[in-house]
Amino acid sequence: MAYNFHFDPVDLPPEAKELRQEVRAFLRQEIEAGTFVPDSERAPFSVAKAFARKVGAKGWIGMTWPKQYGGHERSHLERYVVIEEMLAHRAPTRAYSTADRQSGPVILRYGQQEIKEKILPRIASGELCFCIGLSEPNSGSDVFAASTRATKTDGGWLVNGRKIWTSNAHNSDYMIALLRTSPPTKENRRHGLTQFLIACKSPGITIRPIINLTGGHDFNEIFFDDVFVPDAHLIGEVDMAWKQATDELAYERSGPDRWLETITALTELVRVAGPQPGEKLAEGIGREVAHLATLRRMSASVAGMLQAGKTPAVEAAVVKDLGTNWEQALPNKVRLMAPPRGDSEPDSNDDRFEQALRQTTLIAPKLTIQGGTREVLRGIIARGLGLR
Amino acid sequence: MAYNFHFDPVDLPPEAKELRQEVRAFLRQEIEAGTFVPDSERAPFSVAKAFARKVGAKGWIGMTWPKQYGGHERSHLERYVVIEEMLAHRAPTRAYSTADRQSGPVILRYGQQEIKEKILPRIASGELCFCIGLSEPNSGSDVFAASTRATKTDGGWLVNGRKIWTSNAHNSDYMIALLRTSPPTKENRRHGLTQFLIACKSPGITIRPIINLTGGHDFNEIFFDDVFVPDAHLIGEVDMAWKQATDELAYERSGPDRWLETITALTELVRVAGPQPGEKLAEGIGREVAHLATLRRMSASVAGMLQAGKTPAVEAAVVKDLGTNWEQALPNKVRLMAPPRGDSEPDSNDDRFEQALRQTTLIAPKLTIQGGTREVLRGIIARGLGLR
Amino acid sequence: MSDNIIVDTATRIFADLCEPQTINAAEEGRWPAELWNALEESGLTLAWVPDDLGGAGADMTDGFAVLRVAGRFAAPVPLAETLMAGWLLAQAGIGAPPGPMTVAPVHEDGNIHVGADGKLQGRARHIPFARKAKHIAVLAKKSGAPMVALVATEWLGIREGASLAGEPQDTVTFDGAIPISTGAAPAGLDPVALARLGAAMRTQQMAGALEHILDQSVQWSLDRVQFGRPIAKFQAVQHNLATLAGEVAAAGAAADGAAETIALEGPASERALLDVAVAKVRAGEAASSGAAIAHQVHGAMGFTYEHSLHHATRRLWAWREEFGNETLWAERLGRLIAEHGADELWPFITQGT
Amino acid sequence: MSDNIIVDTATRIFADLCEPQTINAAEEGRWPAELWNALEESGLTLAWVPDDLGGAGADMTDGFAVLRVAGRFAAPVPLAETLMAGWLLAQAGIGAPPGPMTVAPVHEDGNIHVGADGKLQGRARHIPFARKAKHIAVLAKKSGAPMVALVATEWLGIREGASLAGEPQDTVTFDGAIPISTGAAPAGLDPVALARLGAAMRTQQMAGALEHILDQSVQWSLDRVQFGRPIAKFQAVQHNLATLAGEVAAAGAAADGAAETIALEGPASERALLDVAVAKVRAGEAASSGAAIAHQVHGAMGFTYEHSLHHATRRLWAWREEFGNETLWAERLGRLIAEHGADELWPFITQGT
Repeated sequence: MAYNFHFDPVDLPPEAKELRQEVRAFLRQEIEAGTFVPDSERAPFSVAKAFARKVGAKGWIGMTWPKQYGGHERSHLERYVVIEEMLAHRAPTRAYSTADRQSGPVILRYGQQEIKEKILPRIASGELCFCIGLSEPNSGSDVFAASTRATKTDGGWLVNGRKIWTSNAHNSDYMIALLRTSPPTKENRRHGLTQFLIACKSPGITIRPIINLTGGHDFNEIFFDDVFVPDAHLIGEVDMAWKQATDELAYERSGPDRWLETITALTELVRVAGPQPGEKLAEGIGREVAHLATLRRMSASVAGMLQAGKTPAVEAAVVKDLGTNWEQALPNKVRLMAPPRGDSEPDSNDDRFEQALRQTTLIAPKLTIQGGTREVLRGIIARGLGLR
Repeated sequence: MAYNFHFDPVDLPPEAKELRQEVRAFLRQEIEAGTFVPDSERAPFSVAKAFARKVGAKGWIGMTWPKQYGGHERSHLERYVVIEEMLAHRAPTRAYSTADRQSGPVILRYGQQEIKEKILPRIASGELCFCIGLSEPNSGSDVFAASTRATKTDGGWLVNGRKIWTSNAHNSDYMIALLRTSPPTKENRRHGLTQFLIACKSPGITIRPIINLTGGHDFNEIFFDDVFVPDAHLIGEVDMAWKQATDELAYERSGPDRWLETITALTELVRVAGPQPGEKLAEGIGREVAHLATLRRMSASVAGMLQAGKTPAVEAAVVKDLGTNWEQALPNKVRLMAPPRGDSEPDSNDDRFEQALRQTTLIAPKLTIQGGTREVLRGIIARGLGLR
Repeated sequence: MSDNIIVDTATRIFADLCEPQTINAAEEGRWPAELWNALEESGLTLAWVPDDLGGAGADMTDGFAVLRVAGRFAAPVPLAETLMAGWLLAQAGIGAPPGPMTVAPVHEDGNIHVGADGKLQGRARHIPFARKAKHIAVLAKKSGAPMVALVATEWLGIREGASLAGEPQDTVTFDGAIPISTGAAPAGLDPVALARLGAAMRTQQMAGALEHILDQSVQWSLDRVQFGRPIAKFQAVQHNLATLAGEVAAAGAAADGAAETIALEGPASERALLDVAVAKVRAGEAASSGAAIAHQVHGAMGFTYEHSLHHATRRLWAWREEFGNETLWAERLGRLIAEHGADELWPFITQGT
Repeated sequence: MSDNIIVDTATRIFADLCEPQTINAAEEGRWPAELWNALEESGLTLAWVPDDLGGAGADMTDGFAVLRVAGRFAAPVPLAETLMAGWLLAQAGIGAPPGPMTVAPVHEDGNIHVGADGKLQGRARHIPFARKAKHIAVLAKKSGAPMVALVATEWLGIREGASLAGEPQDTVTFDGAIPISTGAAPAGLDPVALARLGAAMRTQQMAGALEHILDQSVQWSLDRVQFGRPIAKFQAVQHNLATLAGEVAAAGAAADGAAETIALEGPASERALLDVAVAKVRAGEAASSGAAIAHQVHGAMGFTYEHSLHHATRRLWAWREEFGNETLWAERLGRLIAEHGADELWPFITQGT
């Protein structure tokens, strides 16, 4: 049977439900205290950094990791609830989210003991910010074409080359980079790449900002010029990164950040609509909420399957494909549903709807590109269906 | 510059505008006289046959062909107007439309003199019905994989094999078939196919009806068992059909039959909506009319370019791709726009809207398959853009 | 009874007795007696009737799971309708008779009355399988109070119609009919709540049919050779099937949500409205886009009557419309969200979980 | 003047003086003086002003064709607005001053009045390039009759705003402003008709921008190598670009229809409503889906500020909203169709041709 992937029913345990209330209370309090305004995209990094420490103090970073490394040994479902509340409140999570979601789990699984002990607790406390060095100028979707190389030297490795599209590198303490240590083999073009932990402040690293079309600075290009990386920073097996790369993606692909990025457009539309919208607007809102609620259920289901020890890799790709396509299309649908706003309307400096619509419209294009393009995801699903 | 295709402005000459009125008057008269009911899909073939002769008598078949072969030497734009009026009135054209659109032009261009003189006037009079023998069980979209073979024999050819999805074969007098006369060459996999004119009543032909999911009979499977085809029925050069196949497609691809197949769903929705529809319904109708009007302009533009001696092959593929996708999606959009119809509604035996919606919903799937699938068309456009 | 036993039983019965020919024959009006009898003997048809009223007394979730299987097989019998009728009768403490049943009304504006003389008045449109049912469970009103009535079909006026799938969909006139029995329905059980249950059931059937067309399309793409290779190897086909897989998964997840909530708290609650609306809207969209992809992948073959693809796709087209289409449910859902307001959107969606 | 000379002139000017850096600088507020001066010297900015009022007296279709080119180059100057202002002034027999202009109002519910004292009253939102314009051509009312007024911008209250493309889009307060000159507008020329002209102009610019992103995307796909070959060789990319090509062609055809009709009979007729509505709806849809495809093909590179793709796509997002978005025009169009009725749908669409 081709239909060989499955979304288990969702059943959040009582502790997750309680935790949700706790997170909400915390966030409401922080918003009221002015710690952040609910606009994660534009918060200054200093705000995000301070927020990370507070979240770390709450025990909400590295939640599922062993206590021995600063983790909290809580369930994936509890972690899921924290993440979706953070996103739904548009909290500034970017100083810790990459480390929490991707870098930390990789170090936990493949890192050397010394590094695990040294780094993981500092991630969990909200102290360290991570970025991921994957894409290169000549390898975008095709990560296995990476050519930035690490050459063995005394006590470590020398890195030379370039990475690009590295989000948040200018704010990060560490990067986990995928580097070429051997040429690919004929049998396996994915052979020869190795993961390393690199301190972003290492001598020989130059970071060039890449401004995006919203005028914001998130992407960077990173130049490596004889950057020394100690042996202890080798993560996993030399040349064998391709074996390590796949497991971790389920964490990354199905999270609420894959369908909540433009939710503010919908929320503000509901505000504009008021309690008794007309037939057209009510229908339009209902249609989008149906997608949102379904995506949420599927996303939570993947968290539950992870908790149950399953490896829902195809399911995660399905959630990301559906989720990013939906969140990408949402601002335009919202625009077309919105009541017309002509000269009879008052001007306003605080037009939350207009602001939300603009911001989400501008970021929409990247949503089906970052972290695995639509094309890559559909390829993964097709493979899951047995087509390739 | 990649944008290397172009739609000329449309300027229908006065004679075409007059002709439109003439055609409308004729059709109204025929409908009033009960010659046909506006429901082309379901008219019995006898009705279609009688209608073909009337249209032939009007001079509206083979309109652009030389008078010497029964044609009328009128412009492509005049022909265009006649065709779109026929379709818009859902007149039963199927006893002559294939011959008028495809088979006649092929015979005119590549047929032998004797055949042109014998066959074309009988097409133009509405006497002859044609079908096209292209697909085979193991070659659907890939027409150049055809394996039904014609072997040279004394005074003609012997045909053996099978054709499938042949529309209207059970009602046709002749078929133009694409047959294998040599194997393909290494350099050119399209080599080795030849076009023939075959009388459908020839000994050795067996026709098996294929009922479609609407319960209707349009498709057939055709078995050839040593069917003799005289030399005079060879069309064009032996083994060289691939050179002949491309030109004629512009005629076929951009016609109003590529975007008017489900128009009745929209028309009946406008009827249900009444003169003062609500906001939602008005918007929905307007959106579809915008597509319809644009498609019509593009389709007429291709007719004008044909008239001007151009070969708008890519433009024709664009019209068909846009047109068939639009007409395929239309019934579902109409369904979702329609006012709800619960228990408060009266029952009716003559619910035109409901009937139109059902019929168009059922036929929709075939619209992006027949006569060149969506995939084939997009490949043609991609080639036109220089991508392959 | 465990989930698995019930579902496995149903799967075995359908696999044995619901062949494509059976479905075609049913469209021509031949009652699939063998299939129906097997379902009835297994107790599946009265799964939602408590033991003490003569039924199997299964969990509602089991019944929903069986409907998923029935949808996968395009079962041409009123299994959903009989389940629903049994449930409705049980709400009023009425035992379920044997044989196929259906329910009325199916529309939210349903308007059937029990007169002072105990006779029914009213007409209901689009009643699935009415002419094949022995009995109809009717949700009516008597002096403004909801009332359930069991009526034998033989006394009713039936105007035959058919769904897009060729299944019976009839207009039933109740005027003057004398119920076999009647009982007061619990407060809150009105045609609106009944339509929610119906919508949740159809959503399960749709999810099953979608799973089936995904299987069928994947298999076809692996078998069908064009341009020298299986069409599964073309990127455009792969992307189409990946998209179909997403729609199938979404419909299934949404359907599960509605089923769980109704099993937990019945169809009358606000949360049932939320989850049923989400499910019928999302599954309806999946039905439309999913059926289109399956047909595109199947090409001309899928448009023939002899290929079985249309058993699933025509049902998907019919079911997306039954018990309220996407437009109707989206509007309900949008009004509910608007009432609660922007700041409650997220808490509202995450309620319960 | 022939079509070609005007269009060729415009193309040459833009190719020389409208580089990506010029467009970025304009977003930072630097006025592209060289570009504007060249356009003005060539007479293009007053193409729609008759000779006797000091303009170039070109055909309206020529002006529309120039806007197509301007859209292709994302020209960061109020060329459309100055053309439109010149046209509006000419309707009232007022000669056009040199320098950049814009028009007000842009909304159908625009509400600017000329008082008994000859002074203006009212406020207009979303006025493109107001702060960069020397003059504004205002369509106002005086005692209920339409009136055109020419006002110098320096006397007006301007609240700065920006479109999604980073172009000026300001709120202008006219209260108490004294016009340089006024003239009666012809009957039928109201904010509704004016918005039609504006919509037709934006549609041309959108069609041009779409042509550009198709070119850009095709070229990028041929140059960009992934998985060992140009991405143009992937079927998914080919299908995306084929779809984009269809959208581009449709937007262009629809835009041409609106331009022809307005050139023939002005913006006030019923047919102008039909053709402008068709154009703005269809081009708006093409803008949304076309820009999405162009970005998908370009990947991360297209999301950067340093790549020029956003010059076109951000303008497409802004323009689809200006002078009425798809929703507004679709509703107008639907009402028009409904008024005429089902049997007139086809004759109505084929009127004129």
